[in-house]
Amino acid sequence: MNPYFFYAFATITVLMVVLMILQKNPITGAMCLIVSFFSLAGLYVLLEAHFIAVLQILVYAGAIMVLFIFVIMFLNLKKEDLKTGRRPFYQFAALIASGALVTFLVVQYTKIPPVSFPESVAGFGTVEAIGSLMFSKYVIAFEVIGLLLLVGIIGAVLLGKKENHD
Amino acid sequence: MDTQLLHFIIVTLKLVIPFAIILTFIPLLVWLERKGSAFIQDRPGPNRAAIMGIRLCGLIHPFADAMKLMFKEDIIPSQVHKFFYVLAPFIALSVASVTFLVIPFAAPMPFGGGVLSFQAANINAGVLYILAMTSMGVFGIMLAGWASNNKFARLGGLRSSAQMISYELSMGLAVISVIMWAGSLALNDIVSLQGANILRWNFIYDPLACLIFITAAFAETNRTPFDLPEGESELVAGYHTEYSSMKFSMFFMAEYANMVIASALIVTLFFGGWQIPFLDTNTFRTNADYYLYYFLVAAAVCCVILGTFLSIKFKKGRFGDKRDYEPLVFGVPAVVAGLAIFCLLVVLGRFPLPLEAANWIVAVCQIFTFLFKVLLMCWVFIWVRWTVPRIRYDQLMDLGWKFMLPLAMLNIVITAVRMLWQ
Amino acid sequence: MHPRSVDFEIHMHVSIHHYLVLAAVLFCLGLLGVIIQRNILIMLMCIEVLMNSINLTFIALARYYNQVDGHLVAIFVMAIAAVEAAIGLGIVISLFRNRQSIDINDFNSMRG
Amino acid sequence: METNIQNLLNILVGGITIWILCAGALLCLLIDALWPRKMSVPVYTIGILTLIVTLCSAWYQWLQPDLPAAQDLLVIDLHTLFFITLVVLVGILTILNALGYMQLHNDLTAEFCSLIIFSIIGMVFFFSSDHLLINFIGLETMSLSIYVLVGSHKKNFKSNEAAIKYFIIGGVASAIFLYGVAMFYGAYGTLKISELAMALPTQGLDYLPKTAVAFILTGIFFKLAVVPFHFWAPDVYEGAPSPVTGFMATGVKIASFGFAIRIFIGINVLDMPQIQNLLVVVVVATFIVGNLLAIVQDDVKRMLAYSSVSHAGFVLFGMLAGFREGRYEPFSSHTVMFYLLGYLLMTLGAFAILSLMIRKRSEATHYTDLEGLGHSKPLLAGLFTLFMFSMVGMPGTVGFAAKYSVISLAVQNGHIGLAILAVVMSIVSAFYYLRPSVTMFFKKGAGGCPVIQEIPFTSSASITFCAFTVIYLGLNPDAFIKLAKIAAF
Repeated sequence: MNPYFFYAFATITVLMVVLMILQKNPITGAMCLIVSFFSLAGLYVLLEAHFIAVLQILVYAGAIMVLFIFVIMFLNLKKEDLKTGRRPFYQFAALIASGALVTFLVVQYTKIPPVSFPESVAGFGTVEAIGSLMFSKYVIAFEVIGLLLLVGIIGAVLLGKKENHD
Repeated sequence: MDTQLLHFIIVTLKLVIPFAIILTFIPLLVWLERKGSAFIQDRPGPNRAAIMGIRLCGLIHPFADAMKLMFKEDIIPSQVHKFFYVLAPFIALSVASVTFLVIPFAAPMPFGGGVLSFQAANINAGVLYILAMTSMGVFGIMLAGWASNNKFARLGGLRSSAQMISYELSMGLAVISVIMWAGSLALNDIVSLQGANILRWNFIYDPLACLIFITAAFAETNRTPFDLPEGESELVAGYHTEYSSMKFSMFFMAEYANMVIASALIVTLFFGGWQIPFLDTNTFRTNADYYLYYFLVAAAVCCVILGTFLSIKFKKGRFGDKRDYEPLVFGVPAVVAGLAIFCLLVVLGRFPLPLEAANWIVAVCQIFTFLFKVLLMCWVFIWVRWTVPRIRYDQLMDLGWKFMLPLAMLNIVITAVRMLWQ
Repeated sequence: MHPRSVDFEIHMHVSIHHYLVLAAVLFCLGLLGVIIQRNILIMLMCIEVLMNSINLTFIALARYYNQVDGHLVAIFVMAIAAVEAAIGLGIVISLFRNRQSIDINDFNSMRG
Repeated sequence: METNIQNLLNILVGGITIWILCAGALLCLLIDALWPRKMSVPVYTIGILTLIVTLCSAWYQWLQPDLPAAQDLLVIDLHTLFFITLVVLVGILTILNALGYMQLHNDLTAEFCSLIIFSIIGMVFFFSSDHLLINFIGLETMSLSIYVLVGSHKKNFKSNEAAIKYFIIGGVASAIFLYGVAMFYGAYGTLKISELAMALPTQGLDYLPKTAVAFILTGIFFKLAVVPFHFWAPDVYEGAPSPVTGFMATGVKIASFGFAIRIFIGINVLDMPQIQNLLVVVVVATFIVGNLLAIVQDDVKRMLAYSSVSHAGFVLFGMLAGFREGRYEPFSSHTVMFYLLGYLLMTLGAFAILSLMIRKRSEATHYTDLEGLGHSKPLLAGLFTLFMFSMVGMPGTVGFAAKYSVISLAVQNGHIGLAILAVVMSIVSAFYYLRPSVTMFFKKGAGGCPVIQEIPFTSSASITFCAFTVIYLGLNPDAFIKLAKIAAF
């Protein structure tokens, strides 16, 4: 595994997420996020999860973000809707808090000895391996996810539709 | 030769050739579209542009168009969001061209101790990759619509995204039944499984999926009858209202590139991909010399007949200019070449081919078969565009959600039952 | 084979903790975004970032343990994230219909 | 193939309660879609019938000598069945309340019913699975349904606002929970609770479990709305339609505690002094902040929100009381279960009455709206007072029995200081619980129409049921404590 790829993808991902959280304009934020999703897919490829990498692009970039941009365009935001008010103290506190959290986690993780990854077993991360596990051990989870998606459909329709009778 | 260098060259060629093919297909398709529409509407079509009087049935027109668009002034309107306005056409075109990487052009071929596959990237989840990439195409259109800051453009972008989301579902579900038959997501496996027998190709074996997929592909490429994002009767020109010059032409090219890719995908999934009808790869390889000989004979005969037919149409003063000589320019060399090949074949007789050469011949034939099928499919796209009227937006949504989606789900159930049956 | 049986290699290899640290950074950035952003749409995107950082953790760990289970989790998390996005955007739309704003600070009709 | 069919059969038979719920929810949807005229009553009837059938099948399974092993990821044991009974009871009462609410407001749609049932399915998976991933999926199914339910009052701005706040907080909480799950996976290489109970952390990753527990507990604390993760609760409770508020206040807490008991017993890493200390801090903060802030509210729903915060603290105190010498005693979970049963009945009874309060086609739950209610509807006001008394913990009501069992357990296991705090806070709570009753009976309304005009049949059914059981269980708690003891591990 080439470390340069890792560093490149990691830098792009983090940079784009940082850009996103500093954005006022939701479209720009969404585009930043899409780029970071792509580089995450690259990281998944480095981790030999090709199927997940493609799904990442298909689901996140291709479905979820399209939905986001659709809604942004649908809402037809004006410039003045995107005003910003600075709340420096609040933001500073948030920054400190999440900085503390990340330091804590990083300190924890860096205690892990830097073992490089083991050789992957044959068929690791292929569609067959994932599929056979999904329909045997995790069949219950699969069923519940079906229900969850149904809930999503009902919810989105219920919340999104205009009421006709008035 | 150094194997590493060879490897490098092969990878480069694999990357370059698909792009080259798309790029050559685009002007060809523009010409085909204009000529085809003219044929359908019973008019001559483009026939004015000429280089030194040579018109080539209007084939010069696409080049003239390209020249014009390239040298036009590139206007960036003042109200647009500049960055995304410039970015959008690039996204549209580049997304359209990377999809071609996983399409197999011919059967994998033994080569230099290894296997040479005619596919830039043999991804385990090829079908998903294509679905993912086609769903990226919408970003170009949506960004163009948003960045133009114009209500028509915005409406076009909005429509396009809604349309893409709706039809991607039935497209994906239609592919699933194909995947179920093939037991693999790799496109090459799907093609290999269909075999040389036309009856096993998926358009006969699984016709419902084919129908749904083709319909969804029309919607995904924003072609009539689903070209609402740019429906000029309502939205001026939809998402590319504000674009001009090269940026406009990039959208234009992206549309045709998408068409080529959709056709290639339809051919790969449902029409046997690179399979030559009734001639499977192994039979062809072992008997390559035989097939080559008779193919050349047939080609020579065709050349002679066609050339003669053209030549006798020559009549001086038909147009009164250089176009009078067109039949002769094409006809006489064809006859001569046909006769020459025929004589050569008769003199040489059938000659045995080395294994490498046989393999290459098979590969080339398969590539041409594939491209021919793609061209035919593109013609279907053009044919539909000029014969079917645009549908209304609510009809579009109803068709997608209330008809095609349930039908695609039903098809999966049918496929599952058929698989259990067998 | 257990991961520990591999000899320690301290040179330029990318190891599990690189990925875990990256995921932790993304997670905290997502949290930070949810807190400091005022635009609801971007807040929803930040929640997607949170989900993604968790996916990255799971996939890196799946590679570490050589189990496909982590990939399964990632797939399920993607499905959940999709549903969350759909419902969240539905709420945003119904909110926007009532009050033409997507600024979280405008939503303070309830005080106690 | 054979094993697969056997496996499926096991899943079908073992999880029969869940599948009945699924079938009922889908039936509700289908009837709503296919019924020629838009009528919600048949849909709601189907919903209630489904829940009753589920209750019966749960009892039937309870009486079986040996439960079928559904699948190793889905555990149907007595603990699960007890909690299924609780959440299904919540569902029935909520649908009854919602029917009454709907008749008054003419607003709720038929999807409401199926969303309630979907949410219950999510809860069942949340506390009954042995695999943290499925727990999480259950949690999300529950939460996502509730986000929609909270926002289902679309034209009401408060409802939208509550939905978006709850959604964002809930999304973050779920993510924190899942990150904890990911850390468990990192530490042990498995997500099955029964394997986690025995596993040892992978070398080098043994720092992770503590953090994982902290993250998972934080996620649950957000859902439970205990201090310091309570700040969303009052707004969301106020904004949501009243039946939904009742559902959230009870169902989510029951499911979360069902899950919490499962992991407290399953994962031995929880038996750490740090975790106990964390629980002590949270419980003390919740007692103090919840009760004190409830006093200053002047809206009944907001008051009940803070009261539910403090009740969550009480239940958490019940969990904490189960620790004896640093280990969680599985058997002691029966106090928590009984407390949850009592809490469910009194809260849903109170919310059934709140659902009836309407003025000018919108909810009217401010204290000033209550004035004069004791004269126009004395019986209803009396029952409301009964529920409030029960929440305080008056002897003779279920609230007393529940609080008594928790405090006596705490004293037994040596948590004396906290027990005293709990008693003091119960006395403090009398201030705000009795304020609505005082307003109802001793303040004359300023004229105009009283806030409750008609009482639909369904609402009166649920109020009667709650009132009856609150008194019955208050006078005769032993039978049900015995049941809870059987269900405890």
